[in-house]
Amino acid sequence: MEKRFIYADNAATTKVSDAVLNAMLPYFNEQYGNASSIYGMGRNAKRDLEVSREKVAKALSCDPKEIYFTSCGSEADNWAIKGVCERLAPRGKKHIITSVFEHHAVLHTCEALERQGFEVTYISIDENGIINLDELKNAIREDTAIVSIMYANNEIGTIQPIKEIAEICQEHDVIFHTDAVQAIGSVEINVKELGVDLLALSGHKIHAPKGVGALYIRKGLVLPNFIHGGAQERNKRGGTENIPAIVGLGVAMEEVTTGIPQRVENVTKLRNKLIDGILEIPHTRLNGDREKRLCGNCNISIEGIEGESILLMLDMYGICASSGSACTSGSLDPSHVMLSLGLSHEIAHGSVRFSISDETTEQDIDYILEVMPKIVNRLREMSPLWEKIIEAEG
Amino acid sequence: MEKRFIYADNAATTKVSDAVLNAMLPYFNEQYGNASSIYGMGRNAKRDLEVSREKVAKALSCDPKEIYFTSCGSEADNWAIKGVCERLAPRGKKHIITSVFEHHAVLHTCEALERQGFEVTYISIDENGIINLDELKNAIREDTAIVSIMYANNEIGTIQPIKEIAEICQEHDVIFHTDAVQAIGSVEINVKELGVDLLALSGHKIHAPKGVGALYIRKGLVLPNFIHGGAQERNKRGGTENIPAIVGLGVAMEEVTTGIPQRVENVTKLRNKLIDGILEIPHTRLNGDREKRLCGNCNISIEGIEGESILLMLDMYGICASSGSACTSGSLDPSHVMLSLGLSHEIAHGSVRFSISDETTEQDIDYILEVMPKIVNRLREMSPLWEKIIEAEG
Amino acid sequence: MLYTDKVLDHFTNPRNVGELEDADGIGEVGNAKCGDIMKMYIKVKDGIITDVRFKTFGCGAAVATSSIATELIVGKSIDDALKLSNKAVVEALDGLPPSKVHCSVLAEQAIKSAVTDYYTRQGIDPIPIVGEVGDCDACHH
Amino acid sequence: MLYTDKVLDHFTNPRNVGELEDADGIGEVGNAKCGDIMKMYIKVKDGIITDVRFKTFGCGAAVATSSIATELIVGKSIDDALKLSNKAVVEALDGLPPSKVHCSVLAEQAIKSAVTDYYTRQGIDPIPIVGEVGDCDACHH
Ligand SMILES: Cc1ncc(COP(=O)(O)O)c(C=O)c1O
Ligand SMILES: Cc1ncc(COP(=O)(O)O)c(C=O)c1O
Repeated sequence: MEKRFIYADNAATTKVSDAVLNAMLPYFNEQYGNASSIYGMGRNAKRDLEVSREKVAKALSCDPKEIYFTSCGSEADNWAIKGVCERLAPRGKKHIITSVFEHHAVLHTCEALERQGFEVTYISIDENGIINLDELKNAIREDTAIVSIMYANNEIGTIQPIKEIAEICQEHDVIFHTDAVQAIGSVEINVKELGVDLLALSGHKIHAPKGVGALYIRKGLVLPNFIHGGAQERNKRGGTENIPAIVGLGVAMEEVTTGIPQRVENVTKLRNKLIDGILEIPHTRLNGDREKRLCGNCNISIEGIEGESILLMLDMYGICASSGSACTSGSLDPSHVMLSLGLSHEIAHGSVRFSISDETTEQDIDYILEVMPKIVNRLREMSPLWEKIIEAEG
Repeated sequence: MEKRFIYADNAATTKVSDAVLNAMLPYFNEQYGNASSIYGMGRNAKRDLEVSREKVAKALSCDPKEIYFTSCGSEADNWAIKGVCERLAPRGKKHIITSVFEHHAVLHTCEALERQGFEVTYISIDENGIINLDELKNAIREDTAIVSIMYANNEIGTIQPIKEIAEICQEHDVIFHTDAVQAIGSVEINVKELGVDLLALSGHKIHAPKGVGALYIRKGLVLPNFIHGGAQERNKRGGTENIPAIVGLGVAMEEVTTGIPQRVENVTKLRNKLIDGILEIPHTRLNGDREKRLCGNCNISIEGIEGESILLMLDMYGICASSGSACTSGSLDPSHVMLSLGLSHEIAHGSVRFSISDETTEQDIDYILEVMPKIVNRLREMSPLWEKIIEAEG
Repeated sequence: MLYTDKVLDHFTNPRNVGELEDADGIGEVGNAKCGDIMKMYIKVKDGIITDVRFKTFGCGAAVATSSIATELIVGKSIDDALKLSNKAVVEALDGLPPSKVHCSVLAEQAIKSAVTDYYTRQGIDPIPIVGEVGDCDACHH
Repeated sequence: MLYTDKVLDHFTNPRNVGELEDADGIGEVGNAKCGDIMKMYIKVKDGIITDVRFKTFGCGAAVATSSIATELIVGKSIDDALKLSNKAVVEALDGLPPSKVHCSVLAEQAIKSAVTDYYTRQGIDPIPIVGEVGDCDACHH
């Protein structure tokens, strides 16, 4: 077996595509003007900035004036939630609804607001990783300022009923924010049809560079600024515009929102082969609903062994994968997402996530499927936990 | 006269240097791993992230653990000031001291805090654009949470007595933040000798890319997070690390803090030639102290004509310059910096800023000096205001 | 801030710039504080504006709106010139950035101001015809 | 999270992995909840640890610390083995990320646990010699 390099961690970050990189390059040292400058090079930067805004808007079916560029998905989430709360708190609205398995950009923001006197209700998910709609309905109160529910989960890839949630929020006249960082490019999104008020996205998950994101703010909704400063972004977000990255984001949004159905079909086929192949290993389980799931996501728990060891072994075989959110590695606890599914700690510890892209080939999948049983066997052989599991089975 | 292209707006933004760009490039589509990932590509990203942090720390003579990467100078300013205020408000410290001529990233942050119940004292500057130290001393109160004074002004380039300010703040046990976005590379900075608690910097002003900055937070000072999210930046700043930009910032910090005395001498010589040459045009004045001034800054008011027209004319000759802060163009009022110098509105409207770099040549200066009188004459000829000035002279 | 090619053209090559020694009416609006002053000279024969010149202190849009305004009224009757709206000026320039629309108002006012001066010199009360000539709102500091 | 080459080497090629059928002492520390379980087998002759094996469920650092710990105690006297501190384990691996230091504590405890079992089997009260064997603090959920 020849060693290959397979990047199967696209939910953590992605490779910048050739088209994106080529679009960006001139802005570093040729067209490097400040978009607020009056001379030709500045005017060109401004023009290209606005072209990119149009591309992002088109990809979401909204008005360019509803798109604000940020430095990342986390900033967009922070701005959306803190902004709405700051705005509505004086009217007595100090209640937030979110879900137990949000990304930390949302969860830690909510916790920070809790420390400032806001109350937060965390909606649970069912064993398939789908939000509990009745629980949401019951949680809405007179003083609810915002509902923030992610479009698709970053670890288990489950896609949430965003349109239904938006309808519930509209009925109750509550603002609805969705973290769509993982959903962009895998789901067709029309913010108007969806009825969301705020939507966050991030460049580096869709083959644009790291360090750029965007927040959709529905026309009519006025948020206080989050990063105060110059008159950039129509006075709403200070900081010299990051033109290369923003241009890259525009190109990427165009790329990944074109031909979604076909891409989803192709990637799903490969992904299913991967899931089925790994599930042939005994004592494994798929985490998250199999159907309502991002096409690239395969998250499986493997009993008796621990996730990080699996990743290090996969790395030896040239395979990049993840266990729990990449952002939270380094912590001792298994990921909050795994636990919120109702998994026991030991099973949560043994999860591995492959997130493939449309660049992944059938050979890549075959290679992973060849490697995985070897790794699992080797780790199980040295695992005292596995010993116990087998003993218990008798 | 042959038309040339001369970029003399380095205070607005800079060209990414070759060394910086070359250092960045591999991270877009070769070493694109998430620095939180466990596999080799992620570990390499993490390693290079920390190498960059060491470079930035070395350039400021501090510990790498005191450096936090941000998305821009504005974010660093926002974090520093809002962070200190959030932390100290519960202890009754709800007073902020800053100066009248700060960048909007500081001023608008202070104004936002004013709306939240903080009180802000704005220290004035003298006619040379230097902060009034006695006024500062007198302004400090029992409930002062933070003093924020910029290291060097972005429009008139005046360098402030930061060490003296830090001493005053230490005497009174008040936290001192300095916005050093414009000073990096033109002034040798040792944060420990200076005695500042917080210092903000931005990549795109020093030939690193747009979209990256850093905040120095003195060891022992604990700020609440500003962008909540993952465990990045030792749990202090969420968002997937922007490795290419951060690597670029490290290289740039190394480049621009090496050989400062020689570079300052060379650039100052050219800059002085530019100042003297333009001042030969009658009815002009230099804005800001001539000595305590960034080596690349030449800000001159030209009576009877308006800044934007000058810039458009300069652009026709291939010269990029600025009038007031690039960030605030698009507003009707002359810049707050010009007015804070005590200039009348009409003289403030007629200011032009050239900010040169060590790539600027003597020929560039000669060209600007050849072009400027033509532009001034042409605009004065069509200016009813100039007519009046001449009449008044008799 | 995005200027159209038309704006840049009128800024770079302003039409009818200068003074008219024997003007029949001279108007001036704006002020230095606000950053824009427009001075307009008209020559009138049989109710027709036969010649026009301007001098402007101000930004690119101020120069361009002055320039196009002179083009739009030369050869026109005073009545037609008075009908020139700032909107027409903006349209003739293929648009102006929102923050610069006030310059087009200033150009409209400059014409009215010159016509006012013309009527006053003729001993005719201009108010019933031209109305009060103000500055643009943005300039009311 | 940065593992040293030494850690990666011991993870990739763990030394003394497996069981000892005829072990004189077997210790187990940690728990699945915390994500790390170490099981250590020792063979003892004349107060010297003549052979040692381990089985570990856990992260890379858990495997590597187990592996290096077995190397550090094999051929040593029980007394010396008991002196092995988690610090020595970390040093032998050229360092561990801060969040993984608890694994080295676990390795230290695993040895103590095996020795405790050995003394118990010998009918000797282990407490005065080994002390109480706990888990690492990080694991006290
Ligand atoms: C003095 C000063 N502070 C802060 C900033 C803001 O930096 P950035 O554009 O990186 O947010 C700038 C530049 O725009 C500046 O000149
Ligand atoms: C669902 C989700 N939200 C938010 C983020 C944060 O995005 P960024 O890294 O751009 O801040 C991520 C990725 O890390 C994510 O997966």
